[in-house]
Amino acid sequence: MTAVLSCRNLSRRFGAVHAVDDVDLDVEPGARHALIGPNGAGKSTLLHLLSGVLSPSSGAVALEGRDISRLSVSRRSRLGLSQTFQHSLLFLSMTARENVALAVARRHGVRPWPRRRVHSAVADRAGQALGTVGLADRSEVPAGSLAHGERRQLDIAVTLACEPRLLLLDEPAAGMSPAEVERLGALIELIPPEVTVLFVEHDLELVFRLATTVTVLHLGAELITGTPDEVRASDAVQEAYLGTEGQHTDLFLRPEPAVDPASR
Amino acid sequence: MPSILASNLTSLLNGLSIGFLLFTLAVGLTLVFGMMDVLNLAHGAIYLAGAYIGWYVMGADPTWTVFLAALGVAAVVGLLAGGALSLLVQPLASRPHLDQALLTLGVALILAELLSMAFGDDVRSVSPPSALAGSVDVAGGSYPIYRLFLIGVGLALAVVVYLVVERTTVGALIRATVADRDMVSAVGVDNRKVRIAVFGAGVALATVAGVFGAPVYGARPGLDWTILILALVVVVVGGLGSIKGALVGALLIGQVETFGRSLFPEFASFVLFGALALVLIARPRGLFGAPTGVKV
Amino acid sequence: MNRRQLLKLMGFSGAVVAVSGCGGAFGGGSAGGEGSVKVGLLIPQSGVYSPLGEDMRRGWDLWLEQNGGTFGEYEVDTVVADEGEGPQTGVAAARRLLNEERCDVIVGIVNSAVALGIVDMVNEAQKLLLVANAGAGDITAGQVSPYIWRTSFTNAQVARAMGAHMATLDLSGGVYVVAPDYAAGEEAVDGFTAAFTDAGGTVAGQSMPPFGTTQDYQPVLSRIRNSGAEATYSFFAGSEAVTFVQQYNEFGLADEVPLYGSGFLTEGQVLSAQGQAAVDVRTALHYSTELDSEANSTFVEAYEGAYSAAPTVYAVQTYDAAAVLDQALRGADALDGDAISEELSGLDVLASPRGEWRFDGQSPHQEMYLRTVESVDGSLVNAVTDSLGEFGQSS
Amino acid sequence: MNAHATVAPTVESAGAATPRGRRDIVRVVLLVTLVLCLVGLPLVADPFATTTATRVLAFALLAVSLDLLVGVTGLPSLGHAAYFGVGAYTAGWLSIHIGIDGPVALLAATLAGASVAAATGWLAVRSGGIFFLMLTLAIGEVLHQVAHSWRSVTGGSDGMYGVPATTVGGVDLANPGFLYWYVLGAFGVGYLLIRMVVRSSFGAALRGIHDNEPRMRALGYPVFGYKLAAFVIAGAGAGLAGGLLVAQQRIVTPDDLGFTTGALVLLAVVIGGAGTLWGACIGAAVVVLVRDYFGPALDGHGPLLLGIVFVIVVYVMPRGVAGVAGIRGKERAA
Repeated sequence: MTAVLSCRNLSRRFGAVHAVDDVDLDVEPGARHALIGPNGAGKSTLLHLLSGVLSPSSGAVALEGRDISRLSVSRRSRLGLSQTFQHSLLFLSMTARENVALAVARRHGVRPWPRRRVHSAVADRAGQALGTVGLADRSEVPAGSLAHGERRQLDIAVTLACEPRLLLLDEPAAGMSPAEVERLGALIELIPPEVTVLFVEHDLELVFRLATTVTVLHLGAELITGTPDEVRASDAVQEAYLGTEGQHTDLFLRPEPAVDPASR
Repeated sequence: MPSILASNLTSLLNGLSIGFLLFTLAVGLTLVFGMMDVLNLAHGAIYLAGAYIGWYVMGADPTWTVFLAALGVAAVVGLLAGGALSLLVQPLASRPHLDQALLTLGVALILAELLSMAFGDDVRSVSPPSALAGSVDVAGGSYPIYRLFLIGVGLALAVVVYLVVERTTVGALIRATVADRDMVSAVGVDNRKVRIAVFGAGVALATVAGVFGAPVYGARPGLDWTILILALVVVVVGGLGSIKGALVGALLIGQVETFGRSLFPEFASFVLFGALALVLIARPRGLFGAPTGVKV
Repeated sequence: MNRRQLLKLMGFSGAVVAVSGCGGAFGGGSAGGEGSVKVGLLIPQSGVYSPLGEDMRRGWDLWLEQNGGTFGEYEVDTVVADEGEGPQTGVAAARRLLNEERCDVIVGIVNSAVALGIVDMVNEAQKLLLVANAGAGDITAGQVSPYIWRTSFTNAQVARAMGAHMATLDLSGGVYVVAPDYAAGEEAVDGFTAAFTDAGGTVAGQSMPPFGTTQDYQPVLSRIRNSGAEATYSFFAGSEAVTFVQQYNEFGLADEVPLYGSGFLTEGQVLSAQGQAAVDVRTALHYSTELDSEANSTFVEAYEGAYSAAPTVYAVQTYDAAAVLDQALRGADALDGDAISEELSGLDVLASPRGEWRFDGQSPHQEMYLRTVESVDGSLVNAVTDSLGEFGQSS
Repeated sequence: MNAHATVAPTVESAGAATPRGRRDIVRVVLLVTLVLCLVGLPLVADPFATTTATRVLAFALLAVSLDLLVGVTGLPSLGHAAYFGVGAYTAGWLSIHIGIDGPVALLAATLAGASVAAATGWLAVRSGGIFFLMLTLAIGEVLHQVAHSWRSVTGGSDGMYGVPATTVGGVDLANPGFLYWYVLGAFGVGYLLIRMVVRSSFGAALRGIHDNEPRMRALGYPVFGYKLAAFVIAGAGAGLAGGLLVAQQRIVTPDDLGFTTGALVLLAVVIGGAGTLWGACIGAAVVVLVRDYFGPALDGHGPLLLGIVFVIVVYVMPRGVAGVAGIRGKERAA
């Protein structure tokens, strides 16, 4: 089975810093693939290299065998690679429904004149997507007025509405309360199996609940890739990286300050 | 031909003196933008106010004392006006760039009208201090001494600004604010006073530039827009908010305005904006502007 | 669907007009009361030309004051409107004068574009426009309008006078020609070059720096120096004239290459702003305060008495506009453009502070003077050093 | 696949139908009254007022087209007058030299505005915020200089004068009332077309770009192309407005595409409240009235009045400015 997404020798330098250093990665179809590692391990940078937000210093990215290294974010998105962002990026002046509708509308073709039938189809589909993430009763609320957890849900609804084949989630649980994390886990479990998911997450509990494959990054390089059990059992991860068992939760569960750049 | 060499040398020298004058003008604009996030479109009108102060104080045949007095008056007026402008802008701090820019545009219109009421619409020319009047022979042609003086002033100002920004605590705060405004306020620095002071200093630089520029450009209605556009081009070419950019941009635009115009006389009208467009095509945020499109 | 609705609406309104046949925009209207003439004085009150506007207003007011405020039998009612810097304000202001104020005559206009911009308006209203400054040849050339007359000059006329004169000087190295890159500058350059080369002169080079945006003439000055020219002819006005003359001096050209020009280079307030830098600059113009004639000294004395300032050519042109209207209205049986134009075409020689002049077509045929800037008792004046002969718009 | 998915969203809207219907009726009545007033204006107003209203319409269409950029897409342009001027020069030149019919000239002006916008816009839409402002200013100034220097075509600073009165099907519209109706008709068409664009899915995408450009990219929208398309459509609108200007003014000068015009139309958009097209029309009316109606009678203090209006609007009418919010946030994020 060929990988949905693969990258070879992928590197990204910022000045002298090797944020991502010669990473090879294969994401298998239908996988729930987690990227973990402490702060500064290069997880987000790697995700951005895959989604096209950043361009690599060297190396290549392929989506279903097609080289996409030089394609823009929007081209990659149209090829079926969608992402959520660490700080939910939403259209804050629009309602939840309008947020999702924008994602749906692109696939129906955007025209500079009104098309009533398409419009209602888009609205229906948007309503459905909101229902999927449990925001049906919040559809007319401006995204800017949603609570943090709701914004995450909406973010996922918007991303799912793109009907991606590969979904990149950047720390979906960041800043969430335990209850919200629980709901998020359920939500991710509901993502159809044909959609492959690659996600970066600090919450190890969530990672081990969801992931079928885990890759550990350390100092920009790949430390190990394997099943959750393999990673848990790995001496390299335990000793060289995670430290003792007692500390590792602290390392991974340090909450990130939730700052949304678009809301300031 | 030696005379062609000489005229090119004169152009180069002249570009340098115009460039340094533009620097005194632009550094205030870029400082205010970098510190306060306000694109002050009243900068040109404030420059003109400075030029009128120069004309009014200096009179027909000014001595050094009178010249220094004019600079002093201009600096004080500039500081006060800047403080006032900063208070005017304060209520709009949470609003987008455009609102503040538009407010200053309105202020510019009003100020220009007030100046025209106060000083009339005649063209006023200002003599340099008598010690600096006249010309000297440079490379076979004569060259006004005052313009050589401007090069010195600009250099001195560049050094002073560099020392203040790089070596003092205020400078450190300025650098920090330019780099990350929110971080500085998050750290708990009460930058309200600092902001008023910086706005005052930025505006005072404009009025002082007006006095320095008066013997070259005079004072007249309409000069405010010409100057504003030059200053804007300089800071945009250099990169908004960057002091190094203001220096490099000013020197570059100085050369474009003299050397460019003499090399391509038939395209003289286009060299200024042509240069701006070229720089922005190559570097959309200016030469020393923040890098683009990296963070999401 | 929308378009059809719109068309329907349009048709409907058209029908209403056809039925009502009158009302608002469609009605005509005639001017002020019996025995008075309403004159719209369209002069710049804001922007860079406003000093000229001030002079023009003074010239106008002075004539009316001296002559009891009447043109012939008519009481003069003056309405002033701001021409601004160009057609955007000027044309709108003219429309206001014609349509809203219902003026019988419009006088003034500094900017040629404004005059050219209101040609159609004047033609349609059939009102007289007496241009008291704007110098574009086209305004009164080729019968643009029978209603547009001018008491000032054409750009080429003044330049031709200087061209013919400089050709008689011994300038074997040629003359360098400089003017700003705009319509008036081009007319001046063309007029000068034609007259100068026809009379055997050589042009050593030509520069047309950008109009309105040039702050520094050093590149031009370097080229003048390198061209080997023995004199420079220039056409500049307002702030550009100040900057050019001062820099010409600062960069040491004044001593090496004498500066000549059209008279606006050193006229009025511009001259005092230039200061000593302007001394010895020679210009051609149809007026100078220093003209030695009784008409002029009376005028200058009255003007200085009234405004504590020396008159300018702009004041004289507007003063003459009043005088011309007075003459015309003495004979005219109506105040429309046709009646006044007919009177104007019948006018003979007019006495003026500038000397006698007459209409050649619809623009003055007048004597041109060679003026040299001299310092008299600490103030600068344009001393009249020679007569350059008479010139009209086309000859 | 989820229980929530079956929640029907129609229940709520059904309940709201009646008040919304009443509001619609009020709206229609207001709209009809407005249209009647606009159409009936020349029947009651004098020629000067009618002509001023004609100018307001031309300027309003320019403001509406700029609003598509500023208010909808979030691209504040200072150089929009350039395309206005291009349209005006095109229509003027064709009327003088070829003598074509008014509507054809308008079409040509629209196309010219769009093509020049396409040729220059790709440069500007690469950037955003203040840099977009400066680039459009630069483009505007360059075109302004072209208008100045290309005397054989534009007439330079004297302007392109002697534009004949507009003809429609061979009948000429010298009468200010008929001309007003002609301009009103063209304005209506232009306004409705731009309104259609704003309300379409394309318009929604433009608002998305205004709100959050990176996210639009992530959703797969080719943002550059969309911004360029918005720029071109706005240029077309400005070109049409320029054609209307020359129909009324019958002279075009470089000032018509200069910085002052560009700044005034931006002011008009802001006064009206960026993002609402009818607001831009009101803003345009205020600006033209101050400049053309009150200005000339103020002894040269028109600009002072304009400056005061400017300042008051920015302070007192923040809602009017609300539409441009987000420029700042976007700039940080980009």
